Amino acid sequence: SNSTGGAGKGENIVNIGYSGPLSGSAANYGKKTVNGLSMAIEEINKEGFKIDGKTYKLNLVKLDDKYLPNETAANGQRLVQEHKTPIIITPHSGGIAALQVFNEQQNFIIGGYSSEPSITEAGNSLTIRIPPNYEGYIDTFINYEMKRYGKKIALIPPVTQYGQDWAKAIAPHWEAKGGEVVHQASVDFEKDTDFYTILTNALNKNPDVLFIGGPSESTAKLALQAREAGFKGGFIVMDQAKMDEMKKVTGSYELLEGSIGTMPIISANYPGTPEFIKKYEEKFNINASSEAGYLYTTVYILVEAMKAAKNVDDAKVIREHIQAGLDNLPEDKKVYEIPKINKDGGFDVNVRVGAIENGEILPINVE
Amino acid sequence: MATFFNQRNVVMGLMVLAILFPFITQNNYYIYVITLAFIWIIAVYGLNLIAGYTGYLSFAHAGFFAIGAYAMGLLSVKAGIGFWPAFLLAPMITTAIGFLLGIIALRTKEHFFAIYTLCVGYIIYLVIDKWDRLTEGPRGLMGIPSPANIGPISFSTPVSQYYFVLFFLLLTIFVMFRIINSLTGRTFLAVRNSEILAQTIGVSTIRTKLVSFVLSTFFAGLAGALYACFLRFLGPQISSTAIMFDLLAYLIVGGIGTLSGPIIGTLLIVFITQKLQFLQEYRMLLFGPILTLIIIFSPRGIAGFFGNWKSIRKEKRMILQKNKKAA
Amino acid sequence: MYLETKKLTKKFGGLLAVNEVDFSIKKGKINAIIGPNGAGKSTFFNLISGFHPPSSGEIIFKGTDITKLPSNKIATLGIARTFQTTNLFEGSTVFDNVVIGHRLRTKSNLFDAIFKTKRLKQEEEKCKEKALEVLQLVGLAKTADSLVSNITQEEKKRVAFALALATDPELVFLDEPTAGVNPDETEELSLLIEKMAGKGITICLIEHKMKMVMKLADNIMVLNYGEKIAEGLPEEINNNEAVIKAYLGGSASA
Amino acid sequence: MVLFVQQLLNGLTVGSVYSLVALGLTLVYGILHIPNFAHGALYMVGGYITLTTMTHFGFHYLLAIAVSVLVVGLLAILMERFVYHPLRGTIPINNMVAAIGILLFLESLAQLIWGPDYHHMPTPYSQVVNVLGLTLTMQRIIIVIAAIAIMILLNLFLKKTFLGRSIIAMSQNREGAFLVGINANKVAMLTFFIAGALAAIAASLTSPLNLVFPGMGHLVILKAFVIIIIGGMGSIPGAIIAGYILGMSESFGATYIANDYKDIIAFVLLIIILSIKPQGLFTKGAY
Amino acid sequence: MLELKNVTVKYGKFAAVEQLNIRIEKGEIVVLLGANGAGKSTTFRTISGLTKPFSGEILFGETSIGGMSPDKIVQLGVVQCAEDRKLFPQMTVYENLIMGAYVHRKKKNERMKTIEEVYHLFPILYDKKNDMAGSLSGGQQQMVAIGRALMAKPKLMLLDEPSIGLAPLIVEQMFESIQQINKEGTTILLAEQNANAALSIADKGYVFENGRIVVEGSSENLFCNEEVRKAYIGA
Ligand SMILES: Nc1ncnc2c1ncn2[C@@H]1O[C@H](COP(=O)(O)OP(=O)(O)OP(=O)(O)O)[C@@H](O)[C@H]1O
Ligand SMILES: Nc1ncnc2c1ncn2[C@@H]1O[C@H](COP(=O)(O)OP(=O)(O)OP(=O)(O)O)[C@@H](O)[C@H]1O
Ligand SMILES: [Mg+2]
Ligand SMILES: [Mg+2]
Repeated sequence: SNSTGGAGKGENIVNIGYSGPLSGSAANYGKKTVNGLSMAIEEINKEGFKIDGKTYKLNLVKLDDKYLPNETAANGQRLVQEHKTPIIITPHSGGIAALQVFNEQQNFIIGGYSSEPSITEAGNSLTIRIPPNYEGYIDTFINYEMKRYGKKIALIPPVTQYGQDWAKAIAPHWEAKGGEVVHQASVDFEKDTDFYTILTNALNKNPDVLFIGGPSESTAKLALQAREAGFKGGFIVMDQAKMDEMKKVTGSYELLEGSIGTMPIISANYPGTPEFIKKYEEKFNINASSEAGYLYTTVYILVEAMKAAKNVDDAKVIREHIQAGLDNLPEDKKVYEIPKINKDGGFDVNVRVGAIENGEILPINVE
Repeated sequence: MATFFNQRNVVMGLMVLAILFPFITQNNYYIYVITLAFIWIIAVYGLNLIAGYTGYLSFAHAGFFAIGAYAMGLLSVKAGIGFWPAFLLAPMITTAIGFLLGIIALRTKEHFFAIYTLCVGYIIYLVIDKWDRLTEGPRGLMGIPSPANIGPISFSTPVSQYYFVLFFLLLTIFVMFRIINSLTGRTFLAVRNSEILAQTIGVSTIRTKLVSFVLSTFFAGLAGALYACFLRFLGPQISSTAIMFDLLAYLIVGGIGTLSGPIIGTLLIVFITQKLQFLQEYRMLLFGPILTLIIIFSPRGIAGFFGNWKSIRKEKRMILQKNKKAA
Repeated sequence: MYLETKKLTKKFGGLLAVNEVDFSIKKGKINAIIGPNGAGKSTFFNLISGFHPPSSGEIIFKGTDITKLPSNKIATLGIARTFQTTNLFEGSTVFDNVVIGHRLRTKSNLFDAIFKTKRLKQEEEKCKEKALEVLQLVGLAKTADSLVSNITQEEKKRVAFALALATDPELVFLDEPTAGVNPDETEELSLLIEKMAGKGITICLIEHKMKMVMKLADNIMVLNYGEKIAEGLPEEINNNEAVIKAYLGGSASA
Repeated sequence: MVLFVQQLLNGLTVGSVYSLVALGLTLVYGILHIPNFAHGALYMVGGYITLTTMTHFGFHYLLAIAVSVLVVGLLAILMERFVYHPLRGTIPINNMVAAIGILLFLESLAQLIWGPDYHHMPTPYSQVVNVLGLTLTMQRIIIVIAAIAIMILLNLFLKKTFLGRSIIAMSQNREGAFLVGINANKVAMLTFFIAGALAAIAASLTSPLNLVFPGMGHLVILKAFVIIIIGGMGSIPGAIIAGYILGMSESFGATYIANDYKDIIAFVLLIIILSIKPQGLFTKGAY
Repeated sequence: MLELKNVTVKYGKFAAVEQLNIRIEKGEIVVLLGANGAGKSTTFRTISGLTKPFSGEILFGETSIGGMSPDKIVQLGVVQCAEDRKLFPQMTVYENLIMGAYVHRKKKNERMKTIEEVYHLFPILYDKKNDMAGSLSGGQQQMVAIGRALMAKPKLMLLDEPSIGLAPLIVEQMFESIQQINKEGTTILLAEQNANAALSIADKGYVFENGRIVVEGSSENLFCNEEVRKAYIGA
């Protein structure tokens, strides 16, 4: 009863495990990740895929872990023991770390959806990191904003580890290019009721650019209140937030004029994107998000890897064929372009960047 | 029937079951979940001591659990101390902090104490979360060692870890049993029932409360240390109010102020939440009402519910006597 | 002097509940305090038993100053008390209530509890014996297993006595021990009080039942508006104009 | 100086939000001693109802708040009837755990109905007011005024009306309240209705500053509990003042000490207050 | 005015009161005597609706009030001053008294008049009117409890051991006041340990033993009854 994807009896089933926050405060995020997975699996199961003449179908077994690592670990045990999943996808670094304790022993791949570099740096041979590393954005963001608005930046990252790491990475680059970090303070979207206090202090230093980020809607609220308080400069938007989603809160791109961030998936134009967006919005009735896009693609990559490995249950073998999976990925499934998996197990993604100019989102060349 | 189900027999029965459990199932998942539940039970026993037997509801126990866990983690990962010294020191550190805190916190009473400790628990959470140079903050602390070998015995397999934790659980139960049935335990109860009266009959309530509180933080710290070396990863979430609420629910559902309550409550709720996984994102939709209904229909907890049998029988006897007297 | 108060005073806000009272309790005797409602009798007890800190004045017990001691220390010195509104451990049985009364005479601690030392066993035995003994004394041996919440007013009063006695006191303060108890049983409680006195325990009690006070007491103090207005033998008090006017009224019959 | 005054205003706004939530909680926790952790869930439902009434049915903001007040008030009554009423007479911790059950249920229900995502609540009072270098919005001014007005009204209601006093009477001695002719059920339901209504108002006024989402109750509920205790349980001026102390300590702590530690600063301050005054700031009477 | 027919009350399985028959006429003072635990308070609680009768019928005038909710019973004019007072400890004396007039909450003037009467009866309450009821001495609290019951202007007033903890002088005054209240038209049902004083103002009485009535009759008769004298009046 845990399954979605509609695999019938008598078929060869490969279980794909998932443990993530399906309830509680991070449920929104968990839902987006699951959507991407289940959509891909449903598509694949229409035909199934063949290895050595046998037809296989996928079955998603998803369990709730409320964002708690100990629950992820318990779920992991359950998925491996009872469902023999060769891969478990989990969208938070705590859960990934908790699974890494036993994944090599029990032979399953961790599909980690987390930009946190340390999860792959730990040297776990069966962990792959799906989303892109933020390093790819930094120079492009800085050059654009510095040229357009000036040299003073205030950093207001979210309190999450990801936000903190982003801020830590951006500051030296900004200074190396002759800029000045005039203020830094983190915002906690789960606890702060109002952002005026933090903005007052940041704007008191007259920055030209604000670095903001977090969930799109919250980030938008922050930008909106910054404008209320008289801020006229530009925003560097951390890649977690998507400018198209932010627009829903601000009402228009006008208020976000001068923002630079990751290209919203709806404007991204990778080969597989338009098709994905169309199907996604039809199916779930909500806007497509990058989480969903990456995980959708990941399922196809996995299937290709299994095909290349001629194996559906040995995690080690499948892991060895991930690069082949990336190489064989059909063009129309490329919601994102992922040419290679690096030696640590992270996907190297060709990132795209967009900026808002005159109320419109324009693509910016990545340097 | 009623005598068969008395607390002592129930506890004994469960113990035997616990020792045999890995022979009954070979499924690592069950062993994993039960091991984790045992760790919670130890923490719940700590909470039970101060909240159930002494009448002071502490909301800081998830915090103390976290202190024990982080002490274990930091000592072994960052200070490079060996497993056993770290494992010994972790509950000690928790206890020391518990002592310092208890001295001040126990000046407050009832609701004030509850909220005071809520604040303390929250501050512990914030410190773990913000002091990332020490604790690694929200990224979490990785690479905590699992229990070191004792001679030829190694604790690397799930089953051996299960027995490792079970050993400490049994020790906890034993110590609790001894305390509850001693003069010290009676003194705790006296403070719970009426602090004013206890004081007038010469009980040093301040000392009694402090002893109970410090001891309860010891068990929270022990559970935390076990958690750290079992999970081998720590994040600030373990000190959050959500965990505190879980501990509280285990205790209340099982039966606060009873010896078997922590075991029954924890196992029952862990069982229910695992069983409800099929509902995925909507499991709380069912779990919430189940929790509330259990409380409504068994307000003294499951253990209290069975305990009732005994007292009902006793009462019946007394009523008979009374009625006889009346006739 | 056995127990003595010197200019003992308690203020609640602007109210002088007890005002410069000098009183000495006679060892081995039954002392009584009477006075109108709100005269400060209970407050006076509360001061001596360390329940409220006095605003000024001193309390001397057997030569030591106990003015600032907390109530548990005072109990350890051998001073016990009961409350005006009966105050017991409601959820427990009579026996469990009384057992804990002897705790202050025991030394066993956590260590003893965990390792079940000989000392603990001995002391537990001692507490149980003491409980049985005092329950016997107050005539509740048969009621030992009842829950306190299920027994009658009068039985509760007796449990309160037993609890006080279990602390091995040499001086007992009783605040209206027979309020709400019928004449028949009042009589029995008086006997019990005399029995206690007979065992060498010094008694100090507050009562509004004059007949009983007059019969029992060796020495009576009268408080009015926090001040001592008279002290003396029962007959003296009975005939004291001031006392009659402030307190007794026409017929001291109740 | 401008910075100082601006932070004063910011602290005032946040303090008002805290106080608004705390006021509803004061009734059930401070007076009836039911630690209703589900109050945060009522707050959340209040936000959603107002939002849905506005966006789905096109009601005016104020009218939507009125609808929300009714709905959440009724929800609170149901809570009293089906959960707290049967639990009467048991140990208080039971209420707490039952409340956690309700909280989990309502959050999950909200996720089922409205989805897990964030929603933005528009307000007709989003005008920005700039004076002497200070920035304010109408919405913020309304929040501050509402908090103070509701405090005064609630205080008058409890102190000056029979109905209000009967709530307090019930909390102090239930049977005593029966014996003067108070209908216990009605009073309990009324109390919960008011608490629910206050939660709805608080959420509706605050949401335009932030967002509407299933976990929004957590933002403020913990702080609200602390506020009530610091204020001295059941004291309404106490709750307001403690709310402002918390709000101010956050805004000034963030400005003059360290932003990232502002919560710690605020909570440590509260701990210190309780350490010095274990009964809270505004406890009355010796009992 | 009030009639209990075969009323039995149980706590769990234990019958605290069995097959009770009591009849009170308008304008009477009726006293219940009995040892501790005999069932007097239980009877009072049952009349007031705080405890539900197990069987039997309670009539107030024409209305059957057995099992009715307490607030309705108070509205009908049956008001109790309970044994353990049941005050609102953290409300002032004045507020406690005012709450007593809850059923007359619409009539402000009348209320003010009644409160004057109460102050007249217990002058100390006037001095203490702004103090918390919980801070009062035991006897003072008892006065507040009686005063609060009076504030409801009851038709039938139930007084459960009102003299507990009162100084002799006040007890005397109080019995006089009870007579006074009765003269002004309030019927009174009184439970007392102080049988002497109670019988001297009562019209008739019932004697309880172990939850049953063992003797009943006019106060003169009871006063002369040897056994009653011995047990409840003291030799
Ligand atoms: N905690 C307190 N706060 C304020 N006033 C108090 C407090 N305790 C007692 N009082 C006041 O002090 C005075 C003396 O009270 P106390 O209880 O000592 O009287 P009492 O002599 O025992 O009277 P009774 O015979 O009625 O019990 C009373 O006026 C009472 O209101
Ligand atoms: N809540 C209760 N639960 C169980 N038994 C009770 C309860 N209340 C009273 N009883 C029992 O019912 C019997 C009658 O008690 P009740 O209080 O009516 O007596 P009473 O005549 O008023 O005595 P008193 O003079 O002590 O006030 C007693 O045996 C008492 O123990
Ligand atoms: Mg007194
Ligand atoms: Mg009675």
